[in-house]
Amino acid sequence: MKIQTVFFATYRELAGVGSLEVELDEGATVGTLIDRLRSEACPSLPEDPAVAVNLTYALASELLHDGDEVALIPPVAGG
Amino acid sequence: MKIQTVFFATYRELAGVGSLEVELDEGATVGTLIDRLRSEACPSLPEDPAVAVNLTYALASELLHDGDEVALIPPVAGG
Amino acid sequence: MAHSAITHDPIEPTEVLASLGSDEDGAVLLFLGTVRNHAEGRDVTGILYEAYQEMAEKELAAIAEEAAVRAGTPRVAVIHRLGELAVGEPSVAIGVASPHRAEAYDASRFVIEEIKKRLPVWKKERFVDGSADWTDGTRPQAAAPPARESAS
Amino acid sequence: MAHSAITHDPIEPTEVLASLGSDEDGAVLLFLGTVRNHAEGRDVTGILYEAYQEMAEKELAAIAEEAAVRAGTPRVAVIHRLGELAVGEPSVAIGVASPHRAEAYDASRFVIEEIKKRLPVWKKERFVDGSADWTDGTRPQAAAPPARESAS
Repeated sequence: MKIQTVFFATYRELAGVGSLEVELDEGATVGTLIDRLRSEACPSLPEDPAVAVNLTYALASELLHDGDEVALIPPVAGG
Repeated sequence: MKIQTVFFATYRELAGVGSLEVELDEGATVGTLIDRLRSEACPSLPEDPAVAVNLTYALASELLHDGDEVALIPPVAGG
Repeated sequence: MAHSAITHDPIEPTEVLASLGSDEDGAVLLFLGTVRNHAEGRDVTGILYEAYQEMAEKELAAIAEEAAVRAGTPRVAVIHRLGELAVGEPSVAIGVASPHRAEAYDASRFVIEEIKKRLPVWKKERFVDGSADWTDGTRPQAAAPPARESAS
Repeated sequence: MAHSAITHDPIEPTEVLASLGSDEDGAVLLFLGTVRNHAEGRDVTGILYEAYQEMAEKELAAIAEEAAVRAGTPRVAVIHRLGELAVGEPSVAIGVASPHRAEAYDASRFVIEEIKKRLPVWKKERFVDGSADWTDGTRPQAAAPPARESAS
């Protein structure tokens, strides 16, 4: 299945791209995706970054589905 | 000595006047003045109203001096 | 120095905000106390505010200075209005600017609570049926020991 | 219903205030977060605000609705600005109106604290020496249990 991954702020600078399409097997979770990113496209991504799946914060254990948009969310600093 | 007494809001309505000059003996305190007002000009004044002497809140024990301005301060409701 | 005023003129919130501006501040807080259209279940058409003006000016200045210490900046502005106010009009405006938000909230809240405890101001609510009543208030407390000598 | 927006346009505090007005309210509170000229001892000339805009709009709307429950009124308006801001400009405006001041202060403070905990917004401070740095932030927490099924 295809997962659209998007990066912001410091994570975008670490990844060197704003978004990346990642192909994962069925049953993959947010954690699977992060492991894949750390082993390939973005080795300096932290082990347990905050993540949103389809605009909602998600745990590493959350199952992914084909077409999901997963955002890697650096520590936030709004206000 | 002469004490200028001023009344506000409900106390002005109780006293029927906005101000009153009261003649007191030397050594008189805020408490002396209140007793005098309750026995003569303003019987329905409470026993222990808040009072300011020369624009500063004062206790009933405070000594008065000739020319002092004493304000009888009903419960406040600003804001 | 903190700014404070007791006035019969309408309060302009924008002017209060504009008076605070400093490039050092990350937080600006404006509180407006406004005349509500109801009080304890009764319909209110307006409020008459009365003050012991000379003393109110002195107390409000003291409150503003105490708030400035809490805010950690002199950028505190407090205005209390007197006279006949219609529903919706601000009776009090409190502006505080501070480098940090916690201090701004603390100082702002301090000002309104102190006003309610000790500013010699009274209000008479005017009701839709034509009647009017002085609002119940809070008995201010004299600081002890008093500034002058005592007979006790 | 509470109002919220993520915008690149300058924030107009007066418009935020004007949007709240109701005759039922006795307390109106406006908080502005503004760009400071210093951060951790360094001179700042401006801040670039970046967001995950689609998600920030959703989160800010949720925060505003939660604040409206606290305020006891729907009269909550929250605006967060994005893009390049100069020193002194507001990056966030939070307006709350409520019959009572305690609820207004509580709801206002809630909004700014929640923004700092969970709004997907980042800022890059620009320093007087020409350098720029992303500001340290707070790791947002996913609500548990998640809305969708989990593999664990």
